[in-house]
Amino acid sequence: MSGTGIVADVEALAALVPDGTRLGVPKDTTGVAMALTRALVRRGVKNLHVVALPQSGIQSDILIGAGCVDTVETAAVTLSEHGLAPCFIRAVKTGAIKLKDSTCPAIYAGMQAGVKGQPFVPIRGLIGSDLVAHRADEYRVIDNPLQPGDPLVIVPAIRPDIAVFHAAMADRDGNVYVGAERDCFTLAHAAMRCLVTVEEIVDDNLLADRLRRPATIPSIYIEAVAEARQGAWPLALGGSYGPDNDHLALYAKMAGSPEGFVEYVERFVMERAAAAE
Amino acid sequence: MSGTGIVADVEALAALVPDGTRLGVPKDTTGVAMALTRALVRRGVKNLHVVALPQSGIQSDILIGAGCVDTVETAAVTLSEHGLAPCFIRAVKTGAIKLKDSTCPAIYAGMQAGVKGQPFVPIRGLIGSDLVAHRADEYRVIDNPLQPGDPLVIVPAIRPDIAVFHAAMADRDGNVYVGAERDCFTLAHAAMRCLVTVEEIVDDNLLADRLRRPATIPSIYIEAVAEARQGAWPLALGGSYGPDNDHLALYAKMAGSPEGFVEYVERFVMERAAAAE
Amino acid sequence: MSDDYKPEELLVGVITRLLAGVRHVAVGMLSPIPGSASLLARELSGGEMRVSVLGSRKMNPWTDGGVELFDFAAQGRLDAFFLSGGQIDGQANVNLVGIGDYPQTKVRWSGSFGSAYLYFLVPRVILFRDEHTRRVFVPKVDFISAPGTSNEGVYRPGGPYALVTNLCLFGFDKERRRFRLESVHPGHTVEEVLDHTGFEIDVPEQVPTTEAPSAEWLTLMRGPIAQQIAEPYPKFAARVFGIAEAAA
Amino acid sequence: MSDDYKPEELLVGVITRLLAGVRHVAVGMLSPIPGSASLLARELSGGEMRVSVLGSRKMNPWTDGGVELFDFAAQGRLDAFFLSGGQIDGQANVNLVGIGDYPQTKVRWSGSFGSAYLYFLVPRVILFRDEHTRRVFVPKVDFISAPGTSNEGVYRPGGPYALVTNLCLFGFDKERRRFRLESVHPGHTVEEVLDHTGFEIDVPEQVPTTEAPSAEWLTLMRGPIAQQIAEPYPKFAARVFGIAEAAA
Repeated sequence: MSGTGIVADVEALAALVPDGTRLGVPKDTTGVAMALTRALVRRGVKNLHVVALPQSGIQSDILIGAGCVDTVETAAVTLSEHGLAPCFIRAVKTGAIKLKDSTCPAIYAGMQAGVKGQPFVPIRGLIGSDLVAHRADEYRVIDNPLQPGDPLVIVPAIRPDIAVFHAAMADRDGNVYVGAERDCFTLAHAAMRCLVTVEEIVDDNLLADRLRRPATIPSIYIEAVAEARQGAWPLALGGSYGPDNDHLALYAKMAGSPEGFVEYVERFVMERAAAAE
Repeated sequence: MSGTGIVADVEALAALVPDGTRLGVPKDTTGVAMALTRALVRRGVKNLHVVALPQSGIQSDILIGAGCVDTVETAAVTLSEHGLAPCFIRAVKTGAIKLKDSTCPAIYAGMQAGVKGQPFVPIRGLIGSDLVAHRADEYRVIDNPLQPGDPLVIVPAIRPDIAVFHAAMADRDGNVYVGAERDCFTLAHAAMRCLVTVEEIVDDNLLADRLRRPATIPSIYIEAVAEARQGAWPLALGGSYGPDNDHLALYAKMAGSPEGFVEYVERFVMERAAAAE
Repeated sequence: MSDDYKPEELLVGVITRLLAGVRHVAVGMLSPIPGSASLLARELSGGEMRVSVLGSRKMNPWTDGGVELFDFAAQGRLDAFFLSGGQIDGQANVNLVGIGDYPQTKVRWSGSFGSAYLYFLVPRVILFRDEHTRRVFVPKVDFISAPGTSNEGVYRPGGPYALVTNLCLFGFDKERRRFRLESVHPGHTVEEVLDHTGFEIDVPEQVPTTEAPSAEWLTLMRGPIAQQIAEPYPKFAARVFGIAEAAA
Repeated sequence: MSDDYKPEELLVGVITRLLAGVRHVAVGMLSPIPGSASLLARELSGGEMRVSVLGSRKMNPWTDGGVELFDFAAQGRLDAFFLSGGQIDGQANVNLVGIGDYPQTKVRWSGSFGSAYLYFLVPRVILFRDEHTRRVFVPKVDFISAPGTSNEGVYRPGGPYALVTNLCLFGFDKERRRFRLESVHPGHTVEEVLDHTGFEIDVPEQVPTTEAPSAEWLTLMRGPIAQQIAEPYPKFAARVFGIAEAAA
């Protein structure tokens, strides 16, 4: 890697995501790269293995509905106050996607183990849950070596091939300011590669900014950055803008039927040129 | 716990540290509570088990020299550019303290496991090191349950009884801004109790400050805070002041002999009234 | 006691009583009733109780990412939390995944969220479901997101403490692994509860009527609590407590 | 080649050559010579190589606490690092703890720092010690802070790559678990190396003289590199490269 690239737009970022990528994404409130997600649909990416930290919403639902997804690894897929995720639900019922159902703390712990380069992590809870029964090849119950008679679940480390998220700003060296969204650190550190969209690319070095430095992911983890104004829309970007609840309600309604979803994609994904993103 | 207390001074904080405490402390550059350390010597605390994240300097050396320490758990004790830590070295040679020698990443991993409430953590490296041989009751080599034939060291979780550090500011609710010193998060989260000194207590709520919030430890982890101007002296406080190298050199010289150390304590620890701290 | 209260206000009162003595309670997403109860309990504690409300801007102390709440719970710092379930059975097993054979369930919900962890680690997990039907309260859940009980030897400081529904309040007996009917809400009967519950429960000879919220509590709910809960839940605050959405 | 250089400049040149092709090198505390070499290697890479210098304000990308460097290394992102030792033996075992029976050693040093981890995980660990004596280079270390080699099956992408001293450059043969004399610095001899080394080494028939830094490299060292290294190491930059301390 020879320094972080600042690329032209989300189409250029989307071109860096191969089919079959294990894609790490954040929860709805953390800064979801929605503009990039639409570009991925436009580019027609296939067979994504989406791993959500720790859950996902409209992002996964659109990718699933558009046929981009092979596997979903998550604690939940939900449109939250706008209801269940319609494409996800349909895909589960038809068996169109593989499920790796999990629980938030197991995904966090697994990804933190990935950050640390350790092979697995022992965690409390989970014993007796069907989440463990259905992932018995990964989630093993072992006896605590330090205290025999104390069963524990171990969770394998998670290192996504690529993490994608949206943040407030990056500088020209590729350092990315994420503010209070600490989960972006976990994603960027855990993933093999990291692609980021930002509201704004600034001229000053963020690591030299005493107040912003503690919430800045250094460029050593970032492969490429693209500017994408309102790049989390219709979701929120903490500290910048809230969710577009009218649009999310519209999505929930339209995606409620396969035909409605096709129309949604036509209107809000395909016709949105890169320039508009 | 009924909210964080703002106490009068470092003597009041020192009174909250019982003899025999397993005391978590940060490395020299992270914000060492030196004023509180002097107050602990004045209060005559005994049998401390110091656990350093991941190493320590003049703080541990003074506590050891003053007879406050029973056990040192650390990757190193050093005065860095000012040389070896004289009281530590003497105490090792006379067997006056118990040693739990470790390596930086094992202490970090152990304390992060403590943060997560997990009993242990598997880490890479260490196999064949005498650090493991001499702590065989704690550092065990196990076979990776997910991939037999892959030996791994497991490190028990570390949860200090009390963590102490010095930071730039706290607000009246007891939220503590630590800037770039992320190790303070690990200490505060891992410890059962946390006592903090700060340069300044501010009126505005730090969690409501968009720029400072990401680097603020919420009061739910903080038992008590005291204002202590120049509270890290003679060490540095990142973003506020550098180390007093002349004084550190003086310490290294005086502490080089037991008599010199006694004189140092008299002049720079005992005679420094709480008001002066 | 007041006769003039909404069903939601009764439930807020029930849950508030279950939180007595708690140091820190956390409220998950989409939980305005548990949220209001937690805020009322804090008010009654003189501010000693800590309340964190996921989804709130102001009542959210976390600064270390989404994992922090789970770590906090695993360390034993969190005393109370709320769970719900698409299905809940008589052993307090919770199903948040779906109905039918996994993975291709014929009904699918969002997923298990943090249930499989917090149910083990938080001493007072309060189950809350305001649809008391045999569709929800089943003999055996189709998928165990989080088990209600564990075998001996499993580290489990936490578990089910109570189940609050629109009809009644259950306690949970960990030894017997069964729910016990504690009280039936005003206007409802034991028979109604039995009719709508798909699993066996313990019913004492005398089942009290659930205590209605006092006038004092209602005043607090409709005053400071309504103002506070309106920040994360403006629509709920407007509908139940009648305060203008703009007040948030 | 220039005849007019300081011993430190020779060592900087030697280490710079060892860093060819590295993506990211990290420099520990109190390491001005490895630091200067890393910065020169970056300069020669056209800025492609990343260099992080512990103790530097400006050349320090880390924002996630002291653990970040170790995590970064464990993930395989760090290609080169430097270690030293109070004792180093012929199997490249490193002792940073002390001399005599542990724990009550008769000589005690600071401690093992990150050695027991990074030595396993960083592909090119460059051992650097500018006191080439039998006191340092012993047959067997009294305490293994970090072992030079591991048994088969142990996860170990990293390990000793070279040992640089004030007299010579050693390579390390992982199969044979022995150091091999690569070159002897100008003004020194193979006999001198053997006299001052307490462990057995492989000595080829022809041992070249260590290449002196070129005039071009010396110009870079005394120019941009001196300016950069003066930030964390003002005294070193002043003494070796002759730039004013204030320049930092």
